[in-house]
This record gives sequence, structure tokens and C-alpha cells, in this order.
Amino acid sequence: EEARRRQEHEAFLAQFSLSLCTEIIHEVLDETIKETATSEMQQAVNEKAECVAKCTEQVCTSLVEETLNADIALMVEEILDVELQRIHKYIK
Amino acid sequence: MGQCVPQLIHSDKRQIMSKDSQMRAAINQKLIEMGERERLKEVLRAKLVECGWKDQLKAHCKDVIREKGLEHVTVEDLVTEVTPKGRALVPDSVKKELLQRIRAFLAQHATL
Amino acid sequence: MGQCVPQLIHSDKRQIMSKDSQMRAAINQKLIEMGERERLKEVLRAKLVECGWKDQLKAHCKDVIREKGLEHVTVEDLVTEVTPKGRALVPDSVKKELLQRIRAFLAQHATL
Repeated sequence: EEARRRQEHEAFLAQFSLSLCTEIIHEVLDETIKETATSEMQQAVNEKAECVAKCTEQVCTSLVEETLNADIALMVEEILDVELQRIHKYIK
Repeated sequence: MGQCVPQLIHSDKRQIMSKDSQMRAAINQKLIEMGERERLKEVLRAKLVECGWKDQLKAHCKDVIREKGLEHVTVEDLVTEVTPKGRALVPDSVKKELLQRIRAFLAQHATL
Repeated sequence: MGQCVPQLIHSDKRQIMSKDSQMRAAINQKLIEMGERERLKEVLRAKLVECGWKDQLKAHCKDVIREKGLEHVTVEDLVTEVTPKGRALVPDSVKKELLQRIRAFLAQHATL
């Protein structure tokens, strides 16, 4: 009877250990997966925001450059034209 | 009399089940009280980092976000998507080690 | 394994660069599509007149012509000469305002 009871108890402990082990693994995995997914999403959101901010600045800079280049060239041409006309008038 | 046998078996089963669930509850209670449940979880968390599981999970999350596009994924989607792989990626050695620790603890506290 | 690290870094950099250029293209596309890029250029031109940039640069051009002599200056020379000053003279407030306008536009109109 004693041996049978011990055997039953052993079997119970083995089964209990296994189910506890599975339970703990599931709990930890679920928590860790949730945490990791949340932090990876946040990181991706932050990275994208950084990328948008950086690229917007770059687009702005290139827009300014483009406008300045065009306007400076135009201005220089106009000024030189006016100066030349002035000289021509002076020579006449 | 013939009718009594099944009733007895039924009652025995119920007794065993109730004894088992009582024991289960008592051990669980003790594990929590002694902080062992939290310690086991901590050990597992550390093992998952140590064996590279967490890095693999992070990489998998990044892949899913990249594939689907950030604007098409919610945290819940991501959890659903990565959970099967996350579970499959846990090395057997880590599971075995945890089971060993549980068994050792129960053996050490035989009165439980 | 040690050899993998520089390769990974290189590939990461390439990925970031390609992501950046895709993002820049998407922003430009949106600005052009809705005529905002041209509007922003007009706004910038108006600001440059308003803040005195155009007058300052004109004066600078005339100074250079006077210094070098009209007969020794070509359009290309003068552009090369005055462009650095032209860039430097753009007030930060004008650049900031333009950036703000782009940000506001994107926030309102674009899912990037």
C-alpha cells in the first residue's frame, strides 16, 4: 500500500512538474513576446519618424538650393545686362 | 449491489481528483509564497536571452514589420504573427533545464 | 563570425540609404503632385525679397563687378563668386519657416 501510494505521488509530481513547466513557459513567452512586439513597434515608429524628419530637412535644403541657384543665375544675368547697357549708353 | 460498483469507482475518482487538485493548489500556493514561481520565470527569461531566442524574436518582429509595412501592422497583429515561431524557437535544452529545476525544487521540499 | 559584422553594418547602411532616398522621393513626389513644391519656391522667393536678401546680393554682385571690372567678368564667374554669400545670407528664420510649411503640408496630406 505504502509503495503504491509513493508511486502514485511520484507520478503526480512528475505530471505536476510537467504541467507547471509548460504553464511557466507559456506565461513567460506570452509576456516576452508582447513586450518585444510592443518595443519593436515603438522602435519602428521612432525610426520612421526620425527618417521622415531627416528626409524632410534634406528635401527642404535641396528646394532652397534649387531656388537659390536659379535665382542667383537670373539675377547675375540681369545685373550684367543692365551694367552692359549702362556702359553702352555711356560710350555713345 | 451490482449498481454500487460504478458508483464507488466514480466516487473514488472524484476523491483522487479532488485530492490531486488540493495538492496542486497547495504546491502552487507554496511556490508563490516562497517566491519560487517568480524565480523560475526569471531563470527562464535569462535563459531565453542567453540562448539567443530573444534576439531571434526581435529579428522576426523586424522582418514582419518590414514585410507588412509599419502602417499595416498593430502590436496585436505582430504578437499573433510571431507567437508560433516564438514558441517553436525555444530550445528543448531550455525546457528540460526548467523542468529539472522544478523537479529539484519539489524533491527538496518533499513535504509539499 | 567576426567577418560577418562589417558586412552586416555595410548592408544596414545600404538599407538605411535606400530607405532615405525612397523617403525623399516620396516626399518630393507628394509635393510636386499637389503643386506644393512650386508654391513653396514662390513663398521662398517672396521671403527673400521681404528680408532684404535680394537687395544685399544685388549689391554684392555690383561690388564684385566694380572690383574685377565689367570686362573681366562672365555670368559663370559671377555666379560662382556670389553663390556662397547668397547661400550664407539666407536667414535661418526663412529656412525654418519653409521647413515648417513642408512639415505641416506632409502632416495634412501625406501617408508616408
